[in-house]
Amino acid sequence: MIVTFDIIILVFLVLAAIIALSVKDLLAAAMVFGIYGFLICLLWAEMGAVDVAFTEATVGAGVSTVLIVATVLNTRRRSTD
Amino acid sequence: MQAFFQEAVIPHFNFWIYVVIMMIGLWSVIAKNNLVKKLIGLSIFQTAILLLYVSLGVKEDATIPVVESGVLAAYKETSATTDKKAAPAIHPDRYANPTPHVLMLTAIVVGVATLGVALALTQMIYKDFGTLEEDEVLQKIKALHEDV
Amino acid sequence: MKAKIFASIAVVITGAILLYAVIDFPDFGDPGSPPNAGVPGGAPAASRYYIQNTYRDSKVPNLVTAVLADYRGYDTMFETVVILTAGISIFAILRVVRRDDDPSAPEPVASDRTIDGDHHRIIVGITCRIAAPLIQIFALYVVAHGHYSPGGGFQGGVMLGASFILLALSGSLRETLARFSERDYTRLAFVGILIYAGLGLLPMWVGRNFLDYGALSGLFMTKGEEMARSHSMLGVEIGVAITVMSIMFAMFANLSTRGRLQGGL
Amino acid sequence: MSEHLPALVLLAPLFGTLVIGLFGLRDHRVCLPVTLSCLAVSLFSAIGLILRVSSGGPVDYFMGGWEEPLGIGIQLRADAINSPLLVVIAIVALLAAVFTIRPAGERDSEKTPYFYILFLLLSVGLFGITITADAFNVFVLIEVTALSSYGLVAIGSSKRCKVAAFHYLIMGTVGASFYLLGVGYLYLKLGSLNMQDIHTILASNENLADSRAIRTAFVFILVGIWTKMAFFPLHGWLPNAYSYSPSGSAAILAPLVTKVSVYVMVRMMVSVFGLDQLEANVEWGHFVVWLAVIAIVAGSMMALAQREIKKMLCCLIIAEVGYMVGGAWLGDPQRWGMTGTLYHILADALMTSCLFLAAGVFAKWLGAVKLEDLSGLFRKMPLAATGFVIGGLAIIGVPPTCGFYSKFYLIRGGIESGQWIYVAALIGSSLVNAVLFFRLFEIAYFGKNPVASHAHGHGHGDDGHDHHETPVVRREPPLHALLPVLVAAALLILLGIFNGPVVEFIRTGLIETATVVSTGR
Repeated sequence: MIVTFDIIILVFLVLAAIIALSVKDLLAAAMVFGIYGFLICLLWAEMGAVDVAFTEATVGAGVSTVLIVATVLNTRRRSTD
Repeated sequence: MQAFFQEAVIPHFNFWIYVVIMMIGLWSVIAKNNLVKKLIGLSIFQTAILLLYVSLGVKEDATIPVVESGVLAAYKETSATTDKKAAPAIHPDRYANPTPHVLMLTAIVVGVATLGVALALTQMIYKDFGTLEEDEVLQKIKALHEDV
Repeated sequence: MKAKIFASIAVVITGAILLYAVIDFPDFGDPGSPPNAGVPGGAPAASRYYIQNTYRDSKVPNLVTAVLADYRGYDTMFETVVILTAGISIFAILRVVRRDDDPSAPEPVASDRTIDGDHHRIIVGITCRIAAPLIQIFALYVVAHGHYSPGGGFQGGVMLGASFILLALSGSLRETLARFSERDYTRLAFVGILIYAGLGLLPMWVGRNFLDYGALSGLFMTKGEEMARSHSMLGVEIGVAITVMSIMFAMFANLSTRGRLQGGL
Repeated sequence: MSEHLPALVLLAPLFGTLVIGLFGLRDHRVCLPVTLSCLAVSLFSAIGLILRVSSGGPVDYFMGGWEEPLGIGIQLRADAINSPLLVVIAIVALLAAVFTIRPAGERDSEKTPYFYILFLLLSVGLFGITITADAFNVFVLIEVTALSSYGLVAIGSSKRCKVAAFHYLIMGTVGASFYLLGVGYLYLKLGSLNMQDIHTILASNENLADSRAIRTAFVFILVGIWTKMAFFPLHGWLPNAYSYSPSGSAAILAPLVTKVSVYVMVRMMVSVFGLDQLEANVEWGHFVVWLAVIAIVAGSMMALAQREIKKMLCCLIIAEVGYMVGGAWLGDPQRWGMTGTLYHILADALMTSCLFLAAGVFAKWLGAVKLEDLSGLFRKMPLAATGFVIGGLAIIGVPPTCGFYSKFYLIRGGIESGQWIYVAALIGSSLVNAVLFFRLFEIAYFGKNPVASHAHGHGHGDDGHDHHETPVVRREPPLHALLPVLVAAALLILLGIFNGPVVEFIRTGLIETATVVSTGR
């Protein structure tokens, strides 16, 4: 556990969450959500939770993003909010 | 003010941020109109809870919860001489707490399962109503109701 | 607008309650906090028991794997069941089956893309075809080596599923389905749970509790109960990996084609 | 084998899903027999558990044999509070399964095996929630239940059921996450997840129980569970989800999911936080009873406004949840309120089952969706109508049905604790129910227009299969649809007649649990 690293990732995490929820292009939102997943994976690794980090890297940053992208491509890309 | 920061914010920094992330997620679940946006918010909401749990298992100066081979060798030596129930040689503060990690593995998997089902529902709603915006879906349902 | 005001009120109230409690939390990184050490004056926390005794009980150095598959194996079984439930729910919601006597069913898509003959995709497609087996081998390593290093059934299973997803994304879904068909993955999803629950059921024959792997030393021909636990954990992780792999690919296949399993992204 | 009964209750349906998954997808004829036999095994195990509990006290079962020290493994525990509920879950699931038998000649759907798999997974989840003694395990099983119920709601072909399922999913996930958050707060203060262990620690440290984190934990667990049980301000998902789902799904979802959530709340109050602890904070109890009163009034008012049978029944569920939450929080020293709640969980599960099964029968064989569609019901289906009437009388609270006795115990608790407003709400709601159902009975008995099966649906999946406008005098549904209704009605009367022993069993067990736990095992 390294506190500086911890704080930096946490700040980026909040930023990524806000961006993912505020962009109007859903494909971009899905991508930023992938970034969010990857950042949180880094955070787990930094906190010593390696198994959780591994799972988050495969599930959170990988499969979840792919599923959202699949849905967005099959529906509509623009959103009003 | 500085005392407050010293006592309440700095040692609990992770816990403050987890509340912030959780509230961002919760706000978008309720307020966002687009169904996919709602689901992204829901996922962020769930990861905030993971952040709480994993932060609980952190110990200062501890390593990852995998026992190293050197420690294992020492452990074998002590346990060979004494009986099985004797005090173990592995120091508990040396490793991060594994319990929250196990719980959160479960929660991550539950999260992706929920997301998958929700996306399937979103696609069906789009197929039936031709839109992903919640207010438009509700309007069309109302129209459907009045037709009958 | 109404939703936004309501959301803001709800968030402010919830956030206030949460922040009200944060002050009461143990310090971040404190080894003596209740989850890490137990309540002062009380019995030591379960996590302390895990760290000290896992190796004695099951000869598994990775504490997370041991707790996941053995001490709290019942949770993990239902976690796998959650994945299965999600997969089945997606089939139930989304899957469109074409029946010959049903005129409303969708027509089969005539132009199903393959990577051959599509110049834009050929480099990506071939590269991913080469990469997929390597990913799968690494995933098998992750499953098998979960006792000694980070990893295990979930991670390995998701990676195995991801290798098929990669094939379907870069090449065509039809070719991937020819290798890993709908019938296969639905069956395998249940086989995985069957391995897990069946392995848990075996100890009940000799009068031990469900999931008490120590009773399986006869089956695995090990000397003590510890190694029997270790081997059973591997079996259980393999079951988890099979289910997770199947359902992850099934989710992608259904979501990317709106349940038709034709065309793809 | 008898020591494995707690595990057997939920392993039987789990292995049933595997059998259906491996063989039933090919051959759909496998599904129903497997479902019925697995649920029968569960039923017998649950009855065996009741017998063991009544002879030898609570039955513990440690998964994986991890018994010592307490809290390292996962514990199952059957006691007087949950073993009757296990039996009722098995019975209701069995009745719903019998109801789903496909009538001869009806087209088989490709999704039939998926329906039965989800059905069995739902019952696995419900059994698991009921019997477990681990706070985190409850979360995992809540998610099993939730995901299978989203599938069951959305499996129909109507457009609206998808939207209803989506809202249900959002609310359900937020609720489950709040529950998880609450468990996290408990864990960070107490370092344990085992309910018994948590309670021992809480009872031994007095200042711990008053700390901010524990209070917040309690609040979040309650709010999460309330969302799951559709307690009044959080009820938004329920009416649409249950009324637009197919009848077979509604017959198991509506009676069980909310009741099991109420049980979780009771379990949290009795075995985790402890009744003594809660009684020390009387103002919380008063506050929740007020909320419950609002829920009862709101549920009854909404029920009055509904024009559709299923919607009306859903609103009644919301009012009934209000009864149970209020009863659990009355806090009278003799525990009549809590006993009444536990008895009412059983009674209400059977009542709702009876009414939803009957509504399913009417929707399927009469095409009746709105209240007026029931006109001439007694001439068309006298037997099914009798079952419906008994269900209605139970929900009004007419002796000798169990509805009367459960209200009797709840009112007794209300009087002993001096919560007059709760008593008034209960009686008022009974009057509203009486108005509602006697209006229905009037339509059904004296209705002028016996031919009412024409354009009615909003795209409902399973109604309106026959549109014969022939004025048939009597057209009972087939036996497999009629039988569950009548069995449920008979059970309502039986449970009412034998209320004495049941209540005695629950109450002694409850008082034992509350005292044994608070003195530290």
